[in-house]
Amino acid sequence: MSLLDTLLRCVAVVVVFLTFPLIIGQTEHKVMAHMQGRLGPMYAGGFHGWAQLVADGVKFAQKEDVVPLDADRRVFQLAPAVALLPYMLVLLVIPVGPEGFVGQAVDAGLIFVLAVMGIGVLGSLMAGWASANKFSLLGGLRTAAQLMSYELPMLLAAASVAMAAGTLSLPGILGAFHWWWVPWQLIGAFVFFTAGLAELQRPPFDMPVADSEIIFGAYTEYTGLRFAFFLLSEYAGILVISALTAVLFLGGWHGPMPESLGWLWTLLKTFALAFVVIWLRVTYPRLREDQLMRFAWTCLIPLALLQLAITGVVKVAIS
Amino acid sequence: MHLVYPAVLAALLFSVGVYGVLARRNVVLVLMSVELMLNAVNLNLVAFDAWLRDSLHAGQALTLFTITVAAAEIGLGLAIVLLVFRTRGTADIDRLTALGDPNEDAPESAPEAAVQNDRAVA
Amino acid sequence: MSLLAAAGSLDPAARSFLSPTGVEIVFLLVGLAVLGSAVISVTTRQLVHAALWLVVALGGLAIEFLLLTAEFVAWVQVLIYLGSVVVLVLFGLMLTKAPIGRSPDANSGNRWVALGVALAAAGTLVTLVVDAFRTSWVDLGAGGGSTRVTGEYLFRYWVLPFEALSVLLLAALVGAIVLSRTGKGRVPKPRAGKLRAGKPVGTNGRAASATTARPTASTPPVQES
Amino acid sequence: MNIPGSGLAKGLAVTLRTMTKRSVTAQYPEVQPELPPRTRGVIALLEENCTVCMLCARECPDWCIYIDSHKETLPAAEPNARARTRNVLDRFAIDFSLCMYCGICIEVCPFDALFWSPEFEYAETDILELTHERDRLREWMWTVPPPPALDPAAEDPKEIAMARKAADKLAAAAEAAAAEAVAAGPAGGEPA
Repeated sequence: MSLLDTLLRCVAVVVVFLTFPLIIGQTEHKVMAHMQGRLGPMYAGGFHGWAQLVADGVKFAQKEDVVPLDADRRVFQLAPAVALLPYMLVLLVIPVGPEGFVGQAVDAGLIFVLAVMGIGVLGSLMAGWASANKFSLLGGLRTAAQLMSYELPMLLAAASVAMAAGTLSLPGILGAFHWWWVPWQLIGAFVFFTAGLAELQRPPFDMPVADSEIIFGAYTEYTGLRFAFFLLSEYAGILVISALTAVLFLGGWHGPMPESLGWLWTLLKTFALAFVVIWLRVTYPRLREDQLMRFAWTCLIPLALLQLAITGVVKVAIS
Repeated sequence: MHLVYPAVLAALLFSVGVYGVLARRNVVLVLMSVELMLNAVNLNLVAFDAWLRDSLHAGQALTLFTITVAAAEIGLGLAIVLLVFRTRGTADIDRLTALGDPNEDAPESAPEAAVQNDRAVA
Repeated sequence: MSLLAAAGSLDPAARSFLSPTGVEIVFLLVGLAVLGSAVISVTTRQLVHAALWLVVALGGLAIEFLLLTAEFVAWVQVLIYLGSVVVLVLFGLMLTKAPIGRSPDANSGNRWVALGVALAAAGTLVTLVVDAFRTSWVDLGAGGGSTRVTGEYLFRYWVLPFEALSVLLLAALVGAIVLSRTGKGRVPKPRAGKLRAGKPVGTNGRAASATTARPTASTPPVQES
Repeated sequence: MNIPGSGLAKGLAVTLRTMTKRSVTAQYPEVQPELPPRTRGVIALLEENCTVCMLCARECPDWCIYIDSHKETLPAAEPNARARTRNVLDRFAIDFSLCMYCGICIEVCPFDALFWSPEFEYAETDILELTHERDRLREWMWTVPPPPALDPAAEDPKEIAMARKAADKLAAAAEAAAAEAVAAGPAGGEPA
């Protein structure tokens, strides 16, 4: 792999990282609006407000960067970057199409993805603690508790796929994919996607940022670009979770078309799942904190274990 | 790669961990120092595994086991710390001397005793 | 990992400390960062900063594992240490009310003794290690720690310890749950502030529950944190 | 019957269905609203019909109509006739900060000089500027829609009904006369 090639791949990943979350965000604006009988942004950019998020970015850039007096300055300022960067690293290893259409193939890609996504939590924790605000601290604590609880079912569901494919490499998993994996891993897909939603703190699992009770959780004190970074990390998270679910459970580039168009399938599945994320946000009310924990420990984890058992049985049966 | 580099790094890290365990008063910080020491051991294990080219990969396997044990340890340790904090209102090991012998309850010996307790827990 | 393979195949004549390979330079730089952040982590008086510097140290160690070709171990390190252990530690620090800024009682009085012990340990260990392994050379072959290799040795030769570990984890899980459960009336309510002076520990829980049971008693009710 | 999760699915269906329907948001400044007929927006003045009878100003419950006028003497049209006086409107203003849109002025106007206009974009930044003078009121006259067509099944207006009745009567009388003439003709011829 030459230097130019590496450079190109990195640039491509950065471009994807900077544009796709915006597309998802704009989709959320519009889809949410229409699901509520509204129109959503209509002015910025002319045609149906397509440039709304660009305008938002400009607005964020103009705002004053406020750091509370009692806050821990350095940690406070560093937190958005810690929250944002892991998702970029994860995007690097998600395969889009067959034959090396991936930023960087990692041997233990699945573990890498889950490990690096776990670091993103630190950003919320740092923000929550460093803001010198009790709501932020509560948000940070809730984030930590929620993330610790939902990491387990997510890992178990991912382990089921790894078990089925016999490899941890993401392209390897896709290489071993057959269409009947979708029904086979259906429970796992549900668990993974739901736990992923909870990891992202998306509604209905948005207890840590529940705006009606603890303002905006860990991000309460943030303004301007740093706040924008947190928002961007949320949407990048949607992208990553959707792409991962598509790759692990829906067969990524596999589809009824020539393989050269595989990347189209990946994108299609990713955006369909992103739409589901938005759809769920509009439809369901927020879970209470105890309901949240109970759901993780008494519903998702047993389901994930069941999926593991099913995977094991089928695997033994077909081999 | 020279084996000395990872070995020396591990030795230094371990010493830093020792300092942390001995010098810290907050229980959580002591636990963190224990983690540092465990990691120094892990580094050694991995380095020697690579050096010996062990066909069983005992070093890496043991590293994985150590990491798992460390995770279990920190979970239990923090549960204990939180319980202590809830009942006693402090996470300061110099003041958790209730199990010590009252005749020897000199302030200098307190941290070591608590560290001993902590080790036993870990 | 082609770089590592190249490093492993260097001939012995080039193995001088004065002409380090690329991997060694990276290892040294990352090692310095790890050591520095570890030192800050055990000396800083700001509790949460200590945990965050620990993150840097542990993350650096993951990179060191990568350089030593233990790829799987490195990712597990990131997953478990950075993703869970440090988050738990931060969680614990927040729950025990870590303040922003310096806490005066982070270090105990025997810092100098501790420093002495640590320096002595460092001196002894480093002398020993340098003396023993001065000429040892690690041949870093690629794939020594890939997932396939890891899986093979873990489930071919180390199955029994692996299973034993699962029992240990289960025990730890149960233990943590038992410890953090607040039974009805048995475990006293959380309270902040100072120790109750002159009260033996054994009766502490009972005393607290007695006060919560009879709020009209002469002892003031327990303050909630 | 009650499958677990059916409620969740139902919720998803509701939002999806709403998404496929037209949204109810009005794009107001770009797209003008479709107002129903007889919308009460502002009151428009057809100056030419106004005779300064002052009825509207007097009937207005909150006295928001200001009228100034003077008399003009018209020279006599014919040599023997008297010179006539005529009221000339100098000022006709409605203070829309007071107006409560009751429409009494429009009802009482005997000469059809006041109309409801559907115009509603007359907001001002100063409350004093809400007193609109007659040129503005005259401009609004152009926005007044034609009166809605009568219901085909409705009764005729009174004038028309009365006129028709009179006409019918006349016609009937003429017919009767004609019939009488016809009847009298042969009768008169016989004796002759």
